[in-house]
Amino acid sequence: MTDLLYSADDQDLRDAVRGSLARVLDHDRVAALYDDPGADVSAAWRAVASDLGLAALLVPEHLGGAGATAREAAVVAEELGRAVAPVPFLTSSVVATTVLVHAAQAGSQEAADALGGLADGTSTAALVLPWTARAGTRTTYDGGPVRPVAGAVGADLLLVPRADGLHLVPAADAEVTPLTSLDMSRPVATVEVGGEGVLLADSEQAAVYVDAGLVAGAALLASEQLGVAQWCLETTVAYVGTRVQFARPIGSFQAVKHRLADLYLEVVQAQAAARWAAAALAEGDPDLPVAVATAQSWCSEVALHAAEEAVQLHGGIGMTWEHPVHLYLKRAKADQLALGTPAAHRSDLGVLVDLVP
Amino acid sequence: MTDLLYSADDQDLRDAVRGSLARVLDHDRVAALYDDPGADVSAAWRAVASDLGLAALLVPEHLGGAGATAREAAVVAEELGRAVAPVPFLTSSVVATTVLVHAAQAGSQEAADALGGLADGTSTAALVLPWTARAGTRTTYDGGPVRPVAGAVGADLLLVPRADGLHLVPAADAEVTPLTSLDMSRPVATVEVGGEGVLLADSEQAAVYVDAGLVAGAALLASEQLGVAQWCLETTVAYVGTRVQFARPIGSFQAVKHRLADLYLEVVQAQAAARWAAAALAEGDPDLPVAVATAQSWCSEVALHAAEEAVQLHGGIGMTWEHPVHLYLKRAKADQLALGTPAAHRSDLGVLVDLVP
Amino acid sequence: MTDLTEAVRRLLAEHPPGGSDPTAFLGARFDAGLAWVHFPVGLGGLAAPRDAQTEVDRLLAEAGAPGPDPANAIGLGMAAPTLVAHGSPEQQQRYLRRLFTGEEIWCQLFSEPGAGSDLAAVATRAVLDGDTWSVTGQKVWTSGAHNARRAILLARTDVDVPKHAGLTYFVVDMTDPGVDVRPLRQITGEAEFNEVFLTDVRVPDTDRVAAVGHGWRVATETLNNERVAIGAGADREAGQIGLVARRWREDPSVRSAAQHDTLMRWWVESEVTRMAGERLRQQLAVGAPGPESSAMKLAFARQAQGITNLMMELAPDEALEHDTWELVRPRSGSFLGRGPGYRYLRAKGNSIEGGTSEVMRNVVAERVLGLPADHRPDKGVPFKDVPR
Amino acid sequence: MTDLTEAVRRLLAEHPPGGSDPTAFLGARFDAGLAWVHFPVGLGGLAAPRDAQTEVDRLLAEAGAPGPDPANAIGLGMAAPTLVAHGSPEQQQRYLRRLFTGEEIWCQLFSEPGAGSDLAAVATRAVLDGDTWSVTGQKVWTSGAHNARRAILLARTDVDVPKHAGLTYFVVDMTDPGVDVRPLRQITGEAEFNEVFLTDVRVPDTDRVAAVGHGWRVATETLNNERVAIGAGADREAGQIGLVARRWREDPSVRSAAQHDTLMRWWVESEVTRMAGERLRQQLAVGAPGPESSAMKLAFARQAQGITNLMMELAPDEALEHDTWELVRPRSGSFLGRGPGYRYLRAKGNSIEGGTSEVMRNVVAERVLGLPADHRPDKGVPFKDVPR
Repeated sequence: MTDLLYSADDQDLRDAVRGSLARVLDHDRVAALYDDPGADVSAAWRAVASDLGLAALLVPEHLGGAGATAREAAVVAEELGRAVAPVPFLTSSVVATTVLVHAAQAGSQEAADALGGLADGTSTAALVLPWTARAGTRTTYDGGPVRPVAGAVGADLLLVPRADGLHLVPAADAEVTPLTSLDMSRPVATVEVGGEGVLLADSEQAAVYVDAGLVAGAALLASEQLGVAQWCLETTVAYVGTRVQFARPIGSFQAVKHRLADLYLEVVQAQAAARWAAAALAEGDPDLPVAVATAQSWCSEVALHAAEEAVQLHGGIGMTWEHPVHLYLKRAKADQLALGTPAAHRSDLGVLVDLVP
Repeated sequence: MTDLLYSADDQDLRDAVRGSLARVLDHDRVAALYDDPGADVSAAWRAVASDLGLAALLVPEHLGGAGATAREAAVVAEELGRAVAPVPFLTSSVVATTVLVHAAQAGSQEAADALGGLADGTSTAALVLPWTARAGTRTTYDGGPVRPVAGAVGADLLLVPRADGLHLVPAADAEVTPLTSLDMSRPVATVEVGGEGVLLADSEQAAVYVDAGLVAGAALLASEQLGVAQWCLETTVAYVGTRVQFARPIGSFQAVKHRLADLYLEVVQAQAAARWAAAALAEGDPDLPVAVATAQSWCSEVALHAAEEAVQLHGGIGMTWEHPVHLYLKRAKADQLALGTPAAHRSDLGVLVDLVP
Repeated sequence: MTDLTEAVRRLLAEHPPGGSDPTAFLGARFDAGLAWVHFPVGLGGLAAPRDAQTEVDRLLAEAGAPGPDPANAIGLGMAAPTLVAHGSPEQQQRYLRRLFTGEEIWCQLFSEPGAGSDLAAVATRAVLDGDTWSVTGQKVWTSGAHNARRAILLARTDVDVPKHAGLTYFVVDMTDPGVDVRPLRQITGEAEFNEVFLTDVRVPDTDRVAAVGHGWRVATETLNNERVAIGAGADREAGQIGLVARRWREDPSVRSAAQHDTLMRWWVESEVTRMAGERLRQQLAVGAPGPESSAMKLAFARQAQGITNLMMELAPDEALEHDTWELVRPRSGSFLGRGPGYRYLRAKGNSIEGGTSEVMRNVVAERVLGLPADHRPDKGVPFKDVPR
Repeated sequence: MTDLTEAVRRLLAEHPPGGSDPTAFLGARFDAGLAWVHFPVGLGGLAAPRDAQTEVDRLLAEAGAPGPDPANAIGLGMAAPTLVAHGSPEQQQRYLRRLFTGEEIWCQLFSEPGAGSDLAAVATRAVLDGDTWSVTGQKVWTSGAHNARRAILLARTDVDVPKHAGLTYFVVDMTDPGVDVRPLRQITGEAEFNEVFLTDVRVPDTDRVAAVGHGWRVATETLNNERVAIGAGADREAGQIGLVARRWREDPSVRSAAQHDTLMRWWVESEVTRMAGERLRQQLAVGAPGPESSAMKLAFARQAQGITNLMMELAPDEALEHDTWELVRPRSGSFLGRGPGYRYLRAKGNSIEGGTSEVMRNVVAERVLGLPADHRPDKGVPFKDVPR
């Protein structure tokens, strides 16, 4: 059985990401994005990508990257979820990077060149598909505006899976119109691609690479969701331990306790599922599609449940803009819909494990 | 909007049924049926059918019945559910009677004759279809053994919907083999019909009459389920109010309270749903199929949930044979499967209200 | 019913809705006793059965008559019945008509930062100074305070008795200079509610409702009225389920085989809740509102949250977008308006506002089912000695 | 691992499973330190890492070696680790080997009619008389008592201290004339459990485990061991989900489009629970069992109940029948055997036996999450003064 624990290095990595984010980001900065989508949060991405070099994690060493595995990327995703960080790690450093690594390893010099910039954090890339896409659904960009695309706002490069193959297009050759988004910490946009860019792969390869990118994204999204869920659970446990009503901390009421115990169990399961998906991705395990569909089905629901319970158990304060829990609710809901809804993943899973309707 | 309340007469009827059953039936007698399916519980049916004349409720006066409506029959069904009474009211006095009334009103003298015996409680009848059948599924008896048929054990007459029409067959001309049943208070059997009996209706009419019988059964099963749920809720509320653990009545623990509050709400909704179905049946409301599918979907789940919560909140004692709650769990589970599962009714409902997959 | 129908006909004849100023029409309706038919004659009613109102409302709506201002829901649903039950004749005369016509919008100064679920822990003090009370404290979750001319207030008049016993109920003039209303932004981005800071607000003793120390009982009745209002009957598919159902019928792209059973479960639950509400309404027609209505509020919140969630899952691309995060101050809350994301977020409040679902479950368990009380360390303890 | 593999090889060579009497083989296995490899040398172990056992068990199973008697689950999973941790050297020598070989089956005398969830409220009295204890009381839910030669017992030795402090842990000889075992019939019809009436049962002080008054701490460890045992790893689809999944694959008649998503939800939940169990096992390999395992027990019960319920709905005709209601006394419980109705009913016990799900949630909330304790009126109160 694959190792589902964290290594000592994983813990160091976690501490580094958490400490670094704490210095440059707080909830007020994230909340400000809802009123001013252009608010400057670039320090967070600089800290993650340039200072810690985490944008390079999934880029092999011979392509100028850190040659780490999905296990480490998953730890980063957890911490980014926990901080509801407005950075393009998942869209650029996981999804787009995975697509480009495949192209580069098949010999595309343009892909390799693009990865250099992605790895050192000087540029970011986005895959031009609706953010709800999932592997195996074979969507292509057929011209015209496509929405909602995540990671496109502020991206330098766009990966465009057209009918004839995968194109790498400079963002300058496309029109990217930011949309008011449910989750403004990962804003979506309408993208209309004008230029042809360069062809990285033919249509058959493109489908494989894009699916690989979507699978990697879905696998590590589970870890982001775990981070969201853990923040919500821990914050709520702390709150109910101190909030007094009826002359008792509300966390001493059994109904509150039991709900949090149930949520704890869900999070324990989510952690196992997320680690399994990350390990399967890292190891190229043939069980990867099952692990991803399972983890996405579970972790999507758990993150949302955790955020919903956090709002409810914070009572009135949880309904206010001033408390950060709403940032997590919006992220959790957007994450649930991202890269395939839980129901869609369960439907995929039915095929994978030979349980069809 | 139709009247969803109980009339003063309904209350009198309820008191009469409850009082009468209390005199002739107790939980030990019902439990005894699990060890000895032949144990004599005929006093219960005598009380209901002969003494109170309730087998005649749904038989029109001109056919020798009481000419009551489904509203009154629903009150009886509630009380029978509450007592988990081993009587063929639902199978004979509702389902079979409804089928026969349709045939008799279309002119069948044999049906009218049969109703006479049913109404005065001297005989009972059963519809020879699996007890999971529901309206619109057009099942017929095509020879050979059919199982599990409810109400057939001890029945005098069998209603057999063959391909060529509806036949009335004396039980003596069929082989009825009792099965060990999940719910021994409504045992099911394998039935193999030998004789042809008399033809009551051609195949087209038969389908209409049988569907009417199944609809009436499903409508009033909801009231039986309501009675089951109410007994479970009330018994559990009483138990947790007195059972002391940790030096407190366990009903003072908030998690227990909240679960019972949620269950109460479900029962309130079940009561409204059951009354609606009964009223719609009584009034021949065109909304009847919607009311029945809705009530069956809801009340089936509520009765089961109530029984399951009753077992759990009784703790160890709820798992013992000596406490009657298991009789209700078995009835609730069997009732959930009877006359269409909740999922099947929701599927029907999708068609009825134009919400198809 | 014939008398009422006749009264409606006469009102419409004397004040044709098309030609009347809405305020004038509503005033005439009040005077005709058709505002709340079950209220006493002279106070907007005709001492008729409570459930006759439905028919009156229907007839007036059919005739195109203007209805009362939805922004005054607190006034109409809570303040008015409280004033009728507990107000002095002078208060009733002074407030009810202008409340009904909408000339005076009302809000409710109950909840506080430290008194949410535990509403009886209200700490806002009211101190009698001659024949005038001085009120100081902080209230929160006050919907419509920015539009309101008057408020119902729950304040502490005695800290030496246990919490429930030291509360008194008042009517407050929101134009008092000691009243400071600040918008309270919600997770939807809008500010439907307010924080209200009260600093030496002057309330004449004639604006006290019921006796000193009776505030809790009066407020509880007020809240029960709110809960009944929330649980009122409606047409099939009138709520959130209708939005999803219509979309499902009209737009094949949102139909999901995997979610069909879930959709139907919510349809069933919505419908049985509607029937339970109707049954409650039929019972209320012959009795008084009781704590059973707390259970209906639970159902309403559960469904609103579950169904708005489902809607987003059925149209995920659409749900990743949002209409606006702008801080607006709506005149009244909307559960069914705007986009799916707004409805999803707004529905989260349904299990908090007007009594959390947790408190509602306690109420059902203890008051309806009669389960034994949980441990209350503040029971019988003077308010000033209770840890907060 | 090589040493262990070698030890297994040697055991199999010296005692070829085919040619050995199972008891003799298990005795040799014990002597080889392969019973519980993490136990000390001489007590059935080799002081090896706990997780090495899995590989040993696998190798032995592959070689067709007989395993310990499943009817002795209490002895193997609870009594043995407790004796190793807290028993005297003499107790360890006397009991462990015959426990492992199955020559002596063990049962657990913990729960009482008045001490279920509140296990520390045990009222069975043990009074010291010279060097022998006299034990009198009533125990319940004792699985396997009718097969058992010995029992672990929790009894009250002091009523003048609070409940947790007055308990002591003993080993009881079930052949003592004061022991009366009566079958306790369950809702499944069978009697897997018993009531055990103890009347002046004589227990030598040498059969006391740990100090007088330390019983609660020892019993809690025992229960944690039980919960870990319940949460042990398994293959994909090993539990209830496997029965439904195989049926779904093989029998088109049970496939329901409406229930497909529900089936997949349970598949996912079963699989993430398996992974969580595996992760816990990996953690335990380097640490001690903690209260986290309580959460796994919750998951196990939830799934067993939900999935057995689904199975009945998928095959309703079949589910209306039942195999038998006969009162049988099985040697050990079976969650996966017999028909769907049996499994459904038996699963109801999963959230009660070995600690109710309610108690497990309390444990998780207070011991894992650190939430404040609920009100405990008996806290610090001498047992004799606690209302019961």
